[in-house]
Amino acid sequence: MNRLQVELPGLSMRNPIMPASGCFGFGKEYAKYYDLGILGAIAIKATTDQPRFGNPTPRVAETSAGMLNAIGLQNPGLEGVLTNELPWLHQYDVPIVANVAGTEIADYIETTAKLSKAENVHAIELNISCPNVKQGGIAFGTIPHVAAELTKEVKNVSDVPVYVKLSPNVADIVEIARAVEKAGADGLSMINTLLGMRIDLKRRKPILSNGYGGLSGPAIKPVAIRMIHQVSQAVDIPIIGMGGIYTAEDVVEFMLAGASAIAVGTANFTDPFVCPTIIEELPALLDELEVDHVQDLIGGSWKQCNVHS
Amino acid sequence: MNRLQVELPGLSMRNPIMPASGCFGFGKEYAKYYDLGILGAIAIKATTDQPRFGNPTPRVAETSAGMLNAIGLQNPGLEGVLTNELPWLHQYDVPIVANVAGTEIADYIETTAKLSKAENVHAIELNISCPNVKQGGIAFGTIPHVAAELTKEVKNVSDVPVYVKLSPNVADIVEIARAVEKAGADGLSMINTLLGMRIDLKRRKPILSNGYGGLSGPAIKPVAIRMIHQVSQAVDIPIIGMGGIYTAEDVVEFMLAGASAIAVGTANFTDPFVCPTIIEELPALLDELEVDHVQDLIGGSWKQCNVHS
Amino acid sequence: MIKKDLLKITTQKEIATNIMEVTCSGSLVKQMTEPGQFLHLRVDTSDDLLLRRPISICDVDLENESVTMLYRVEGKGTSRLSYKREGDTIDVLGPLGNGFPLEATDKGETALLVGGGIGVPPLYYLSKQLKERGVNVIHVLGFQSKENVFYEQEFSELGDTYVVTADGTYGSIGYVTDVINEKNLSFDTMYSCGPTPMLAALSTIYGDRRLFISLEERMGCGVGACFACVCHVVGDESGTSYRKVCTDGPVFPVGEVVL
Amino acid sequence: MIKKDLLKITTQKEIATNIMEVTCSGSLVKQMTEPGQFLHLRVDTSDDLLLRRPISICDVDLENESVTMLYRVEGKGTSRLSYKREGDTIDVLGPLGNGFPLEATDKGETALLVGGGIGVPPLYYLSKQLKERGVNVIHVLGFQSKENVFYEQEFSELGDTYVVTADGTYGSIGYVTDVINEKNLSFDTMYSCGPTPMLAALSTIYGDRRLFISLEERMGCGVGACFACVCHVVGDESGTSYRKVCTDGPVFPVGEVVL
Ligand SMILES: Cc1cc2nc3c(=O)[nH]c(=O)nc-3n(C[C@H](O)[C@H](O)[C@H](O)COP(=O)(O)OP(=O)(O)OC[C@H]3O[C@@H](n4cnc5c(N)ncnc54)[C@H](O)[C@@H]3O)c2cc1C
Ligand SMILES: Cc1cc2nc3c(=O)[nH]c(=O)nc-3n(C[C@H](O)[C@H](O)[C@H](O)COP(=O)(O)OP(=O)(O)OC[C@H]3O[C@@H](n4cnc5c(N)ncnc54)[C@H](O)[C@@H]3O)c2cc1C
Ligand SMILES: Cc1cc2nc3c(=O)[nH]c(=O)nc-3n(C[C@H](O)[C@H](O)[C@H](O)COP(=O)(O)O)c2cc1C
Ligand SMILES: Cc1cc2nc3c(=O)[nH]c(=O)nc-3n(C[C@H](O)[C@H](O)[C@H](O)COP(=O)(O)O)c2cc1C
Ligand code: FES
Ligand code: FES
Repeated sequence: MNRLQVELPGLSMRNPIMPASGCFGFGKEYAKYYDLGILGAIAIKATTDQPRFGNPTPRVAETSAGMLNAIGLQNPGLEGVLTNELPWLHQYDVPIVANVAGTEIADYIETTAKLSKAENVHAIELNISCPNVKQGGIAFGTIPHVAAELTKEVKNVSDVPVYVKLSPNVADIVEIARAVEKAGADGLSMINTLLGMRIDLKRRKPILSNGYGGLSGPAIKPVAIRMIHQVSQAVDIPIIGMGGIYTAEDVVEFMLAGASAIAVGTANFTDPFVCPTIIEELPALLDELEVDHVQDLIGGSWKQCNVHS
Repeated sequence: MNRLQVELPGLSMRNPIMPASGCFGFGKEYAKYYDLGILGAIAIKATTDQPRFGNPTPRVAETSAGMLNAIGLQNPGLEGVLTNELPWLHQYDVPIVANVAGTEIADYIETTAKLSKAENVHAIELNISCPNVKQGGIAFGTIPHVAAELTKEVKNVSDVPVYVKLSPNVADIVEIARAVEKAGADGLSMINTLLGMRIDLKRRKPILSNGYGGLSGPAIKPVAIRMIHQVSQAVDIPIIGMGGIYTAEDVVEFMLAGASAIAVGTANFTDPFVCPTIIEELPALLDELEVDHVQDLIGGSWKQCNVHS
Repeated sequence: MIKKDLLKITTQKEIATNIMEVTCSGSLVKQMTEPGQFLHLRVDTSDDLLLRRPISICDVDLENESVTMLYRVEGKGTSRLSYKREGDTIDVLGPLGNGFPLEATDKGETALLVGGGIGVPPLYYLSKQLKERGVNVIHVLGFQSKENVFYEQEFSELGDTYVVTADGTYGSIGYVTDVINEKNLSFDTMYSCGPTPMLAALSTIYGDRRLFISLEERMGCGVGACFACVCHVVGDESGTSYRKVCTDGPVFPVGEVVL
Repeated sequence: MIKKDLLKITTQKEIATNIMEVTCSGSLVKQMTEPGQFLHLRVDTSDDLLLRRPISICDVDLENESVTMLYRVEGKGTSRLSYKREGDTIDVLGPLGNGFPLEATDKGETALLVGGGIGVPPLYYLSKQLKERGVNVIHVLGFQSKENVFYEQEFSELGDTYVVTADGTYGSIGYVTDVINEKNLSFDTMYSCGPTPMLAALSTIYGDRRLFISLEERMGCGVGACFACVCHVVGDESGTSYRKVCTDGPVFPVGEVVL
């Protein structure tokens, strides 16, 4: 038996590791570094109904143990993804998680309906951190009933399970999680980036041309762990955990907090081989921790019966 | 003229640098390292009406470019601070910012009324990140009208200006800031720590005995800068900025974002001499940036007229 | 499959104010055959230097598997790099990107290599290879001030070399474009690397010539996955066409991308 | 005023599995006269090692301004420290805390020094100083296993030394308390440093004797300002009395603080 195997709605994963959305393009680039077939799943870049160029550059800035990004959802659009990206990925026997973004509910519906019919798309990841134009630009993900409504509409049209990707920029993450669970979400994916900023001292202007950007990387890991610890105890749907994962130890920490699988984002930029390295190192770490199967870790920091099997 | 001088309500500071509350005790320890008289102000440890022991240890854990703390507001109580700590600090000609914490409004009122009458207390810093027992433990600082009510009550009894210390664990920091401004706050102090967690892999338990703790240090700096940038444009009261400040460059970045003075917390632990070092290095940095007076930096990243004087 | 490798530092020294020359060796060097490509360096394993730093290949000794990079000490990353000593290692990813096309210049033709500041280094490896192919090379190197000038001697050994400083403290005064004008330098191909205003000026003046420019942009991944480093394409009406500096560039023919 | 200083590493080597011995020198060493005090080390200047690491003084050569520390490679900080080489520097704050009281033992009396694992190092400097004062020193050193044993020879040169390992692979088998019993060791003062369960056992058995124990606690500041390292006081009914390990300790007389 494969001790790394994890089963989540729609996602039968040979190990709990997937690259995070937006940090792996549509896979082609990293396929030059290693065989993508070893991955547990692949979360592809956010897709919108129409192609987008995104924000002006600079789009990234480094921070202490983190980075800011304001890519602006650049992507080839629904048609481009369906025609060029997904078919190419089909050569790998790896479930694809399709990240969906939009500016109004109709966008999400349209994109989800079509993407979820693609053969290798096994799950939709609903990016609710996007600004909602109908509500003056407030992110869908910060108001429980707005997030719930979006979830419900998208669930209605999706042929595959829907994971809602939560924004950490909220006072009460549990409230949002419960709202989207009730609205039918099959799983959660958390956390997206924290909103941050850096200012160039000489130019007296933000380093990012967009001003603000999303903070990712090890800096946000303690916030991610805390939120997953809170939410996993409050909901019954599985969580794909992310936020600063760099090592096999980080993976274990996220799973002990309550994640059922994890995603690696920023770390791919620091080390393109980070996913294969983690996958390779995980079994030895399980041995060291006297854990038979990676699934035995899930929620281990709060489950009653967390003695070694 | 002293080019580092800044003037804030109640606080006439010889430079914009103060140690942050909880990271400097009541000054005695660092007085062994340097003359506290060089500081712009001193924010003392949170005071509650009664003495508190705080949480069990471990109370701190390191994270990437940050640390978690769950000290639990250990302090000698109002009487202890009035009798032992403030009189000792009186030997220095430095304005004291007294940080006030509590679990219900009555605690805050009692503590503020007495502390604000102490001769060297020039300002009250209202720590609204504390859990409100009357509201099921939700922090005062996450609900605008609760924060506003607390502010109003405290303002009523305070003999000195009141700075409200904002929690970053909210979806809309501007909303809270506006609410406390309207309730009479003389200034804001931001940011307090982000709620985080670390888990020990072997013990499968949180490293902090309290479970969750407050994340501070360079990791949170981009979040602090972003929030100060947002809030300073939305309110008319000055901001004491903090969150990961280690260097003179950081001070300039916070002031360009919109802070009128800054506080140094975690950095004191890494380097007990960090405050004097920053104060010493600031003039040369102003020269390099061709800035005459440190006050010219305030809000420089968003003010219309931010050309060099 | 592309590899990364730990290269070992053999020498590191300051060759002009704040300009370091570091040479390191390892088997990865074998792949560094294309001038204008860059290496993506992970300076150390601490979490606070999360992003790799792109640095151009300046010179390669394939036989000894040794590569030379020149860099300016700017911020945290390059400053920490400058403290490394002989025997220390650097985690190197690359070579990455598309370099300068050698085949754009035939044997016997003349190539004008125009560099500005820290854009000068990749031109050295380019010049060596062009010369080896029988191309006549001329160099125009622009710097801020006398103290910033480097590699004049090295370039002179390959072909005519004109140095110009913005403040006139060394060589002629002004910009690289002034020198090209004044000296009436003629060429078949121009290759350039330097600050964007310089590249923009050259593109305006020599937009109808055989000109290749090497761009700089802040990078995330360096491998084409994150879309941090994109630029617009000249003449694209949809507004959604793009090129990535890290993989489509850093070298582009003039007129391809919007500067 | 207290100072911090950059000490220069003169030697560093592994003396047992994962146990490093590092010696460094600098003028700050002059102040390191009290055994049981600790140094607060900033391993490097990267942002991801924010907190200093407390490491005990193991030995001091005042004349040559040289201090020796022994440490176990545990996590990120000690692991990075172990990569430092001769000539590298360490940012040292200290000496900090209250050490072992030498004056508790008179000339001619016997002191039993009981160490467990990485609690052994501070006992060495203590033993040297006690011996210098004419105290008869006996050492009982407990380790996990043979591969973890260190400094047996060094301690033996100062007085009788009994080594015990938990798995019996070296010396006798069992705990330090077993050895003290079996060998019927008698003493006037006991000084101990090691894991809390060991200190608790000693406190229970020898609670009515002259016993000094050195505690460990996770630290923030190390200087008494942050209240990270507090412990309760024995017999305090209010529940609000406390001692700080960093400044009131790390050494306490038995019965003063709650373990
Ligand atoms: C293709 C390419 C080739 C380059 N070749 C060289 C070279 O040969 N020699 C040399 O000295 N410099 C070169 N640069 C510039 C060099 O990458 C930056 O000077 C360096 O990254 C600054 O890092 P830092 O840590 O010192 O500065 P910091 O300001 O601390 O860097 C913070 C972040 O911004 C990025 N950054 C800062 N400045 C630049 C810049 N000018 N271009 C791209 N990213 C930047 C850094 O990579 C890092 O991610 C090149 C850049 C590119 C894109
Ligand atoms: C007064 C005192 C004296 C000490 N003397 C020695 C000594 O001489 N030799 C030696 O090997 N060790 C000693 N220790 C323990 C040593 O401080 C830790 O092993 C070390 O801090 C671990 O750091 P790390 O980065 O390797 O581990 P990490 O796990 O990465 O450390 C993370 C954080 O936890 C803290 N931490 C982890 N373990 C401990 C611990 N056991 N005690 C206190 N803080 C800890 C670290 O300081 C750091 O802040 C002493 C501890 C104290 C309190
Ligand atoms: C450059 C970049 C682009 C990203 N793009 C997306 C995206 O398109 N959709 C999305 O849901 N999340 C996106 N994210 C967020 C990541 O998927 C992930 O949630 C976050 O970065 C935290 O994980 P990390 O710390 O491992 O990077 C992006 C992150 C980065 C750094
Ligand atoms: C150990 C510790 C104790 C703190 N105690 C208090 C406190 O008592 N009251 C308060 O308002 N903030 C407290 N803070 C928060 C700091 O004042 C500051 O807002 C925060 O740490 C961010 O700044 P920094 O990153 O510079 O530390 C504490 C922070 C730390 C690290
Ligand atoms: S740097 Fe990531 S796409 Fe170019
Ligand atoms: S470590 Fe800060 S008080 Fe002891």
